Amino acid sequence: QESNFGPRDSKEVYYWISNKANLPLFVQYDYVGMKRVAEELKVQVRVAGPTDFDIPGFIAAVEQVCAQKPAGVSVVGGFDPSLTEAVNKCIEMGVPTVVDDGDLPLSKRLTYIGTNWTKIGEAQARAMMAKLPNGGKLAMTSIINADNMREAVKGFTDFVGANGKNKFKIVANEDDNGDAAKAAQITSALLAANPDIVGIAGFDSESGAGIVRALQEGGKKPGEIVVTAMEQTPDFFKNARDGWVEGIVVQNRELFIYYAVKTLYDYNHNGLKTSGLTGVNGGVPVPPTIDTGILLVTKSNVGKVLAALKVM
Amino acid sequence: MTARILAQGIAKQFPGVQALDAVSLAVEPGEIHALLGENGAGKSTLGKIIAGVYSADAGQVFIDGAAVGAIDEVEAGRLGIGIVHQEGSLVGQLSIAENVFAGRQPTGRFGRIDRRAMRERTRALLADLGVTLDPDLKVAQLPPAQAQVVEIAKALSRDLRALILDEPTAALTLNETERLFEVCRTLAARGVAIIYVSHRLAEIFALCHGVTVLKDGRVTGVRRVAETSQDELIRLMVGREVHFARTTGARSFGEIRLEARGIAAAPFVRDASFAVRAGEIVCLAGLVGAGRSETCEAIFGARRLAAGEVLVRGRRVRFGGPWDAMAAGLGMAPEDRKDAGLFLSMDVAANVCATVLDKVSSSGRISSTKADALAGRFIRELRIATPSARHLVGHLSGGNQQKVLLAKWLAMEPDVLIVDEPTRGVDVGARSEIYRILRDLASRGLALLVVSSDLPEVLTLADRIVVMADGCTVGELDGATADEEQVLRLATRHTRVDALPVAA
Amino acid sequence: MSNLALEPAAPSFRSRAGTLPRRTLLRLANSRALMLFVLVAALIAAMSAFYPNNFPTRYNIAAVLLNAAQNAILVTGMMLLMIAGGFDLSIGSILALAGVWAGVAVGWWGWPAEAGLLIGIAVGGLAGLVNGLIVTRLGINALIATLATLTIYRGLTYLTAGTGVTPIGDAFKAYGQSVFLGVQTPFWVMLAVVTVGAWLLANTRFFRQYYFIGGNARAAKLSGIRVERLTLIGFVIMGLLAGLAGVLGASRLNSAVVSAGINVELSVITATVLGGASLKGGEGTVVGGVLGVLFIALVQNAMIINGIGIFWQNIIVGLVLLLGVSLDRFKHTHRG
Amino acid sequence: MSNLALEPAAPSFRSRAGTLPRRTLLRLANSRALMLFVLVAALIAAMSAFYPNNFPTRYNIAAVLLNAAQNAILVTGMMLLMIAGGFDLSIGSILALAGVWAGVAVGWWGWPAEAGLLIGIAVGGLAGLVNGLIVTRLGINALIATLATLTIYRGLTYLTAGTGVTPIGDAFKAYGQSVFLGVQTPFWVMLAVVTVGAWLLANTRFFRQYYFIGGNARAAKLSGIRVERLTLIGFVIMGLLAGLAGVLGASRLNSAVVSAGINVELSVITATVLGGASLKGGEGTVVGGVLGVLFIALVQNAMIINGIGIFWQNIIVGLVLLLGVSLDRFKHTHRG
Ligand SMILES: Nc1ncnc2c1ncn2[C@@H]1O[C@H](COP(=O)(O)OP(=O)(O)OP(=O)(O)O)[C@@H](O)[C@H]1O
Ligand SMILES: Nc1ncnc2c1ncn2[C@@H]1O[C@H](COP(=O)(O)OP(=O)(O)OP(=O)(O)O)[C@@H](O)[C@H]1O
Ligand SMILES: [Mg+2]
Ligand SMILES: [Mg+2]
Repeated sequence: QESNFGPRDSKEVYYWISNKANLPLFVQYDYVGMKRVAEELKVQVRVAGPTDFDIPGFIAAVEQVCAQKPAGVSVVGGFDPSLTEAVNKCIEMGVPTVVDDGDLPLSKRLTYIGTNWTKIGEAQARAMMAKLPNGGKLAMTSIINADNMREAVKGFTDFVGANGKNKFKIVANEDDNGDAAKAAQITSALLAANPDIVGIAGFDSESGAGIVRALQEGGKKPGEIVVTAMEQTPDFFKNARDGWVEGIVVQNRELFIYYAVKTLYDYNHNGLKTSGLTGVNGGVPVPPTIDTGILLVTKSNVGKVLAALKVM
Repeated sequence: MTARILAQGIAKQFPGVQALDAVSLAVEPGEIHALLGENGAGKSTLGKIIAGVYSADAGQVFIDGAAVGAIDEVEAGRLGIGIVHQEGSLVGQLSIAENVFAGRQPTGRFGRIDRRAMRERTRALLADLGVTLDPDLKVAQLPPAQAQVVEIAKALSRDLRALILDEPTAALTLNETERLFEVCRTLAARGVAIIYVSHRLAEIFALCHGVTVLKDGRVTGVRRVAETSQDELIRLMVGREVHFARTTGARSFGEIRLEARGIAAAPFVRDASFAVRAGEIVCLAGLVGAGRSETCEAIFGARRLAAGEVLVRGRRVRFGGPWDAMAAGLGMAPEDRKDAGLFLSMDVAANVCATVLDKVSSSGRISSTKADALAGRFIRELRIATPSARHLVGHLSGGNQQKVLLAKWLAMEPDVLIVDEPTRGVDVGARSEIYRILRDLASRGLALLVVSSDLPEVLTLADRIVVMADGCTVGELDGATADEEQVLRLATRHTRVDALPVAA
Repeated sequence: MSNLALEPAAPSFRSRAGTLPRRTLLRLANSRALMLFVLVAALIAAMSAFYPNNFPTRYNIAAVLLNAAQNAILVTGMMLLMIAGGFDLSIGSILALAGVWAGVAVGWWGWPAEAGLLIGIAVGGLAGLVNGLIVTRLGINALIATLATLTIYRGLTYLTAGTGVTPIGDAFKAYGQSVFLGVQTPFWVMLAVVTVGAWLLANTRFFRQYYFIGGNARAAKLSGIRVERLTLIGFVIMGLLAGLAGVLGASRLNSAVVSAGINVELSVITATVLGGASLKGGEGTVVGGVLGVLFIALVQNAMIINGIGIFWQNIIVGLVLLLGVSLDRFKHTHRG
Repeated sequence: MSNLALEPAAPSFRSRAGTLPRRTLLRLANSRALMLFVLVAALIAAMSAFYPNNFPTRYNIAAVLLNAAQNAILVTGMMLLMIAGGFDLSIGSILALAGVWAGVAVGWWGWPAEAGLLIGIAVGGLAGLVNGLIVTRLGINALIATLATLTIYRGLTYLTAGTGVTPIGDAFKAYGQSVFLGVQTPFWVMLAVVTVGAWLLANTRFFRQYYFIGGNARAAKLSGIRVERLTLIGFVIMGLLAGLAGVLGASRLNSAVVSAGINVELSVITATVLGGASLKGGEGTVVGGVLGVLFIALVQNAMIINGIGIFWQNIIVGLVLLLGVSLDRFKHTHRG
């Protein structure tokens, strides 16, 4: 497995730093964008960070990478606000630093590239409610202590509160710890606790697979309980085709690091000055956020996705 | 006739110690052969080499004339070599029956352990040794003497060609010792060769045919028991004369230092009363399980008092733990030196200083100079055979460990010292040394309470003998005039709580 | 503090009054296993009484059992190791490694499902063998040895297939998803493993030796028990069982996940200790360990059915754990 | 397997030949600490030679030392507990709880920064006290007791402030962010803790008692050492240090995070064992433990600078760990 991309002899090195840096989700999507941009710009892009959930290790990696004075750093920010100071330190040391996937709004990062997790929550809520005109009990599962998940949970909850009136009731917000087997266990218990539950939303990449498995094991029919989830493996999209999942939120993850490195590269090389307020550092060309947008995959558009991914 | 066991030119080195150096030993079938020597002479090491626990650096072992190569415990067992280890090989959490058949349990269908057969055979083996115990009892619940019997039963549970007994009687009382001798004679009559290690010379003369004496890892003599004398053996072992003299005449004692009044402590002590005066050696005698050790622990604050009171210098005390007892001037050397007495993975100096950390430190800081000086003093005074004060206690021979245990408590300089089995596993030379030290301490005004299951020892040491039976003190005897029979009669007399002649 | 623990409750052969079931009952008495059995029964009874429509349903019970299967398989091996005074922290990584190898063999190379299962289990056994060799040959203690292999095996898992393998294949998933008597295969496999394991450990001479090793390794060695060899075998068995759990999990989800089994060692050791094992070794039964797994699984299920907020769930699990181990401690103190 | 470990290297009252530095050197000799010291020195030399522009820079060294600070503080307490034959798995949760309490006090209630620091440390001490009471009074073994409080304290952390507190405040963050001689405060605090801890453990009568407890708890008790009380104190010290690490971390990051310290117990125990402690107790030194932390931190730093792919990092860390503990094992075998 490759985790350093681009020409070896390039002196210009960019880093992408994350917790769980080799999460399959990252390998599957983010690494693709990384490879692409490295080859395109003829720079090196390297992966760094702990391979497990280890915030101190993550912070240590950020600080130590910045101590090498690389050409630029992109930090995956969704895990924890405590990364703010580490990012600030990089900026103070003169290392161009951006944040991707989940934001660190209080940090001095040049920009945030990624999706709006509140919107992800809203999108799932919208898809779910559209399918359930009569309302009913809903439940959520995610990684409870990840910052971006909290945003999604809030987006979902607020949207249901604002638009569901008295028809919907959120009965549970559980922690599956990013583990499909745990998500399955929780879903089974949720079904038992609420035999009349109508919808379950999963916010981390492993939630959906676990929810669907538990429904199948629990003797449910496709669509009997409305499920919304995040993208996982290409294979997971089949669940949208087969009716097990009503909506799958796709983040265009390949774009995160692609635009992160491009932005950093531009910051380093392009002489363009902007006069707008967005110009930090004397007007360099960096917008404060770059939203890569989300795509909701449903039964109606899943065919194209499956064809594009070459999944049978 | 070829020797059953023949060891030739055995050498074995441990870091810093040449434990054995060109040692040879021959034992005929049917012979009970004594192996004698001071603590650390290498007896256990030789036994372990024959039983496959250690491999020799040089030399060769022959069984019935056939050379045995590098073997381990399993192979030794297959060759019919049984061994009773000095330090025990029992697992406390498991039952007697399982321990006896460790790894060799009789099995039935599908390899299933046949518990019934195992129990029955254990019962029979124990009965041979004159003990009735429930084979399902956990070994941890047994007092040391009974555990020792189980240990012996375990060695006897195989088909034996040769048996090595490494100080089997150190924890036994007379009765069981007699039974063990009978079993040994029966085995010998069947042609089993027995190597018998003991520090009790009387036993050698009662039981053995031949004797080999070791000193510092070398053979200093091989004799027929019938043709030698105690004095000769001692000379071979120690290199000088050693005599045991009984305490003579009435000495004058000081005030009462320690007094127990009607002590009861769970689960076996019911009613123990006695007093120890300054300068006096009181021996607590009795049979196994009489509750002497528990009485001592209760006095020392290591066991909860259920009833009764303890007085130190006439003042009633309530100890929350051994630390309180120590603050009041009490010390106690426990009987089980491995489990309760020593820190085997620490060195001699650390062990000696364990009770007196404040003495070897100045303003809260440990001083290695003081610690070394203290340890050095006791190494000299008690003649502890150790390469240095830095040697791990776990690597010392049993007798030397016992001396370290004593040193640890002598270092504390208590007013009242309780010593539980002071010479278990100690050689004759060291034993007379320990007696001398204990007497010396007493003459300097220390009050001594000695628990001993060794009757000659009791008679040698005691100014006064307090006998316990069944958790109660049942009588007192004058140390200068008492004889074995009197003590035994008191100890074995069936007593009921309400009919006790409690000592004044 | 391990050396401060009160007296252990090692199993022993009680008197043989009465018939087989009665003897078994007697053996359970006075043990952690019985305590857990009572707790489990009480929890089931209470939940069934308060939530007759939620708890005792076919699907819920099946789900609880199915989800407990992985840990129950692992606890069988862990109990063996802990009885011998050891343990294995690398089981979560072994599980993932085995699953991924099975996934790669079947999903990528197109091998038959059975070959995938076997290769996964074999990989587990091999990993266990390596653990055992490090512990017995290099003399490195089990804690640090298996902590090291925990990260090494996880690393190998990523190297083998960074993205995991999804889907693996229909023939393969049949082994984890087919239903028998209302519950899926992994449960039945678990039942077989646990039953055989419990019987072997309680009754055979070979496995009985592990109690000696844990009780006192030196004494065991002097008694002619081949401590090192048995320890090695213990690690291999643990590895095989972790491999089995790994392939079953992969088969159930039809997906070999590289992050499978992260932190599973802690929950397995928790269940093992709850079930009567101790770090000192020499005590514990498979039945106890499995009841420990079941108890924790039921508590988790009960909390969700009760609708207890996730923040409180942590606290309750912790308290229940303390309760579970302190009940019979209490009894011990009274015995003296 | 703990009871199979070879002979331990228990500390002793060494002779005091020569001057202070010479004595220190002698004490190091033949010990895990020396081995680690050599490894650390070798690693530093090699990295400085190969990466003169990356490794021995002010920023890099400062970053390594700062990041090692938390674990080095924790390892000091863990070493004390492990010497006494215990350990504490709940330190990560205590750390988070302490940080969150400090954060809430300062960030939400507007208390002065100093009060926040003190309350955080006090919360840590209290959590340690509870651990100690469970272990010594209820007689529950340290493994299960602190596993239970691990989840309980984490639950309490969530309940106190579900989302954490960010930012806490400028006065507060000054304690963790101000720079002295090029390195931030937490490093200097760590240096003080470690130096004092090492000195106390090596030299004072009071702390020397912990070696005896770990060596043989029963014999220690009969030698007049207050085993239970000292164990309790050990847990409180561990708690206070975890609290200190927690508030320092919160102050350094100006953020009290509910997920702080997750899994930290494993890395701390790894460093402690690497530094010479064993599960059996009775051995180890603070210097060894701190060198263990430093060694692991340097290896990780070296891997970042080397640009070693993350897929290989796990494997390398595991192998290095095995290497670190096996070097002196090797020596042992030759001695015995
Ligand atoms: N495992 C070991 N490691 C280091 N030294 C040892 C070891 N075993 C024995 N020794 C040393 O070897 C010598 C012989 O010991 P051994 O146990 O054979 O003596 P012994 O004659 O049985 O003494 P005792 O009468 O006290 O039992 C002693 O000096 C002892 O310290
Ligand atoms: N019948 C018995 N069953 C179980 N345990 C017993 C029995 N008799 C004695 N014990 C154990 O023996 C101890 C009580 O005997 P204790 O050691 O105090 O007697 P003692 O007179 O000092 O005998 P010893 O000669 O063994 O030192 C306790 O630890 C107790 O557990
Ligand atoms: Mg001996
Ligand atoms: Mg006794």
